[in-house]
Amino acid sequence: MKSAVLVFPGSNREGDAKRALENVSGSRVSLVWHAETELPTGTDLVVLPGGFSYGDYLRCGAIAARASIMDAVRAHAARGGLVLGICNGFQILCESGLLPGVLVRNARLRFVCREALLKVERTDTPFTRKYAKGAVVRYPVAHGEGNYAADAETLKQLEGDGRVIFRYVTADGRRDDTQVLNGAANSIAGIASEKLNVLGLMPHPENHVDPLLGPTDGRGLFESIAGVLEKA
Amino acid sequence: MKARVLVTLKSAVLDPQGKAIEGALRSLGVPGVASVRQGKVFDVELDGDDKVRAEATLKDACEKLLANTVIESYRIEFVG
Amino acid sequence: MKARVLVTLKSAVLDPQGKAIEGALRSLGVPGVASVRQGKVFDVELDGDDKVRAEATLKDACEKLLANTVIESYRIEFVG
Amino acid sequence: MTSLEPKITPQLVADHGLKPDEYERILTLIGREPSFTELGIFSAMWNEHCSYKSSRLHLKGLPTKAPWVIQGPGENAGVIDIGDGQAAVFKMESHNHPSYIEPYQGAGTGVGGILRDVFTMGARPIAALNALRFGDPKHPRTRHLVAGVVAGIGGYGNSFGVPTVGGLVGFHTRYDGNCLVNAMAVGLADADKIFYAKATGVGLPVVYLGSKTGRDGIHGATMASAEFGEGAEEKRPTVQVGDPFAEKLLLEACLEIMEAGCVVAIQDMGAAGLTCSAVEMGAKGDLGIELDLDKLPCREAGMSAYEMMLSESQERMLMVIAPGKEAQAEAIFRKWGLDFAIVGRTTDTLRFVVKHKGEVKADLPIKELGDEAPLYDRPWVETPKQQNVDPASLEISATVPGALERLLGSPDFASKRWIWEQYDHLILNNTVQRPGGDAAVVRVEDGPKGLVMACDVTPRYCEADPFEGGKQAVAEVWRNITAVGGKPLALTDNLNFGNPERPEIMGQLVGCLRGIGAAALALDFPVVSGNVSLYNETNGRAILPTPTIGGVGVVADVAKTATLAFKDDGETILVIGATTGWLGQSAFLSEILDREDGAPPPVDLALERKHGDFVRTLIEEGLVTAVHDVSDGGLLVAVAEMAMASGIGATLVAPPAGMVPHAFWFGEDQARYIVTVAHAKALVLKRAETAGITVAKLGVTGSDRLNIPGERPIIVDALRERHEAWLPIYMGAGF
Ligand SMILES: Nc1ncnc2c1ncn2[C@@H]1O[C@H](COP(=O)(O)OP(=O)(O)O)[C@@H](O)[C@H]1O
Ligand SMILES: [Mg+2]
Repeated sequence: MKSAVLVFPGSNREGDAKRALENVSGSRVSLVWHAETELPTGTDLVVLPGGFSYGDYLRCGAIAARASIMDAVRAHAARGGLVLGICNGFQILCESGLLPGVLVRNARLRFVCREALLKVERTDTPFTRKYAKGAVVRYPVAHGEGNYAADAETLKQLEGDGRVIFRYVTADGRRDDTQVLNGAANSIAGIASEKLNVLGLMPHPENHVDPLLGPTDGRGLFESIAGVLEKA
Repeated sequence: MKARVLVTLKSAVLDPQGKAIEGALRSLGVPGVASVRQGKVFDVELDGDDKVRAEATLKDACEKLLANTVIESYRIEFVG
Repeated sequence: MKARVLVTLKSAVLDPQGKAIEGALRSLGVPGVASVRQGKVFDVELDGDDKVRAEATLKDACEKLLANTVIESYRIEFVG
Repeated sequence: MTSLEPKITPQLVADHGLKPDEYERILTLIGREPSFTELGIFSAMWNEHCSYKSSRLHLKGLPTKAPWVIQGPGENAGVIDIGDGQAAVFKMESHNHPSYIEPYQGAGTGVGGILRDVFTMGARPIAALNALRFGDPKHPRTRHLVAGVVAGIGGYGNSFGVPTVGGLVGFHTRYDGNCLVNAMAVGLADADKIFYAKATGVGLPVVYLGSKTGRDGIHGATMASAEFGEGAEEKRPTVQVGDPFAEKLLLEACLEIMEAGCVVAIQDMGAAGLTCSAVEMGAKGDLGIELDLDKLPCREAGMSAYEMMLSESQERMLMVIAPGKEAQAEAIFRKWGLDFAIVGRTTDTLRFVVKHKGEVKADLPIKELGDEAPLYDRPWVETPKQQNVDPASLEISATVPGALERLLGSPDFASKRWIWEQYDHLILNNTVQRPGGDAAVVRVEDGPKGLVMACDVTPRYCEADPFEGGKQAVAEVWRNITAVGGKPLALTDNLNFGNPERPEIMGQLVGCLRGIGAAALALDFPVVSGNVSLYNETNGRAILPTPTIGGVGVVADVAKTATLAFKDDGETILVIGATTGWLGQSAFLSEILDREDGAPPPVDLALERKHGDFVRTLIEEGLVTAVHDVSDGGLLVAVAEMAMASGIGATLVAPPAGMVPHAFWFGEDQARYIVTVAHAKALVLKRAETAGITVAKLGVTGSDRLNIPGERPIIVDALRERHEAWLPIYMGAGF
């Protein structure tokens, strides 16, 4: 399995993503600078990591979405290659048109770093196959603009196509759209592209892979990817 | 040449900042505010003074970067 | 009644966002942009139609919340 | 040479914060009247913030050495050896005055400044902490300050990408007019690759890196050294805006060019900007510096030499580049999109020469600018000692459970979750102990080693008895690091006081420093860096003396650290250290009886060390299941915190006969820890006996409540709710 973690000016969780991937999959991961025009040959997985690309100035993810490497990412996605955008990476995917909708300021207007409970809505995706159906997992969030917004039609389509992959739930596992930590529409924490090969999510699975640091629920996501790519 | 670009959310899009501001104004005792929507303004200094070209440049800038046309609309104004 | 409040950074104050946008426009090949400064715009809907009162209300809102008068200045405009 | 500049008048000199005798000193030193630019340079170099003129004499008494200290005070940050060829680099710095004026930007640029101090030395920041003091929650400005300062710290640190893992927050009416924002940063470097400010080599290029220079913060350092009056608002235009994005790029670019071997000397531009950094680089290396301001990257047109020399624009660095490495260094900076300009060179003249538009704007002796700065032995008076409070003399109407509930729901004790959830405390994937415990634990790279960090001070104690208060602050930090299993190695301090020209205030500073020194010496916990912030007073009312202490320790295996949460039912709760029921200056007295008086608890440093070493050994050997130090609030607050962290209650013993129950439960005797033991109970008691350490059984864990004989039970969940509620409710009422 060959993965590339992109680095934009202001990215700051690229190391966390790389470490988690290496830890779980045992394979080497390369860092790719935003000004490149090509991905390393044979790249299976592209990760857009968390951070504050370009300081989150203008709109989060907006400037990074126009980086030259993003054409290569689009081509990779079009070929069916896997793309994972975490936090700022999710924001970049939305800004670049690879995923629909947009992430706006948290409803309470404050940055929030805490553990969140997420329901895994589908386990037949390359990113979630190792989770049990309907599993509730614990990943941390750390963002100021994770409030997913899209027009009614887009939301309807996302729901209809089953493209909502992760949803925030309450401590007792229920969906409650009035209690979402960031105000996201339909309690959306993560969505996938039509072909399910591009996933964007706000929470950080890469920060929950090491038992020393807390829960290890994030491993399942990286194990899923590794498993898929192994078979391929 | 100086120009101003206004970028505002389309009316169907939720504006959490505007909402929060409405609430805050109410609790600060500022009366009579029915609604607030927040947008961005860019004061741009352009080379040369060809207005037509400037307008084209700014339109390009908006489409490429300044506005997310999925949720925002923009307006270009020339100052002075 | 509709009003618009423009909040912009005072001229000597650093605008990190404007600076980043300038750089991005340059690398996107948008020519001729000498400088960009970013501000905020608030579209406010007010009860009643007493302009004098509205202006006072908005001034109050700016001083208390909308503008950080340490580094920003504001302008109130009435639309239409 | 000063054709366009203002004439030097006594008023102008005074406006620069220079006293008439200080100005005389300048005249003698240079043998002529200074130019306007030179006056600005002197005012920057000789103000309190840069010259430490009031505190220097007393700082000299601090112990700064130990075998593991690589660099003590005198550089951008302190450096200690943490084994395996690695070093921890850390410092704390205040941004009090700017934060009061513009909380978001003031606090943010405070964080930016301290991060820069750390990476200037070649270290990558791996953790940040902050110590915050606000006024009375009822004061009209407090909520605004809390919201802005917290958002500012988060806004900067989160974007930069450093986990903010610890800190403290307190409220007191004495901070109404002067909040305190003390930011600490800790970085990691290879012990043999530390970078210093000292320039070497004549004729080498002096390079400017980072963001452009604007008119920000001109006179900022002078502001930090002046008392606030009614006119504070007028000082507003000097506010600096932080750009964490630029700082992140600066970090990466600096580390990259250091790695590439391009850097001879490096100094960040902090307070007093280009002036301070250029003079320091030259003076430390016994070299002159010549600057050509025509080359300086400026953000605004028409800036004068004076403005360029005094600007406090953020995210800038000055470096001396190794011969022949300019092109390589420049390429790295361009890649990161940062400005790079050769703005001067080193000389052998020992002069500080500044040129602008063909004119010499300043030509001053470089060593004397620093060395000859005024040094004051300001008059001081000792703070009068107070009697201890006799618990038997108190009229107490609150029950023990009632007092506990009130304490835990009060501003100082209430959970600070609302604050630290706005800080990214997980980034970099090494945070082993998150905020909320005694000390933060951050794994070093892939482990198993970790750094342990905490900051603390009890200003009430310092006000009542500066010497004991100073000792206590150091002891408490040491204790916090110990309580998670860390070996405390060194400390940084941030001395926040009022106007040193008042003998009572100067007495507080002197007393606290003596106490800090005594404790640092006795605990083998040397001072390696620090910062002094004076004139924290408004209209003649000073803050409480607040010498914030930040400590760093090391733990060999992060998997073996202790946490404060109870682990299981049926475990024995032990208290290590004697309880006499000391109520003088206690939180109980202040919060429940509304009086702040009496002598603070004395600190027996030998006992601190003995108890701490004992507890650390128990943790290392895995003999204890939970550990918490006992600090303000006393035994019952400590036990309650252990219960709330776990949801497990406890059945506690009755206070010893003859002791006032409230004094037993809420007294603040020092050198105490609470531990829980399971299977190892007998062994631990035996060990304590052998070592001659006082241990008492406090109860047994279990159930969902705290049971105290003769008192109503306290439901842990309800207590936690109350503990968590205060801050969100307080902040929720505002924006
Ligand atoms: N209270 C103190 N205790 C120990 N060292 C101090 C103290 N105050 C300042 N120092 C040391 O003096 C030097 C200058 O401090 P400062 O002017 O704050 O540095 P900078 O210019 O990098 O911000 C630093 O090395 C600092 O660690
Ligand atoms: Mg420094």
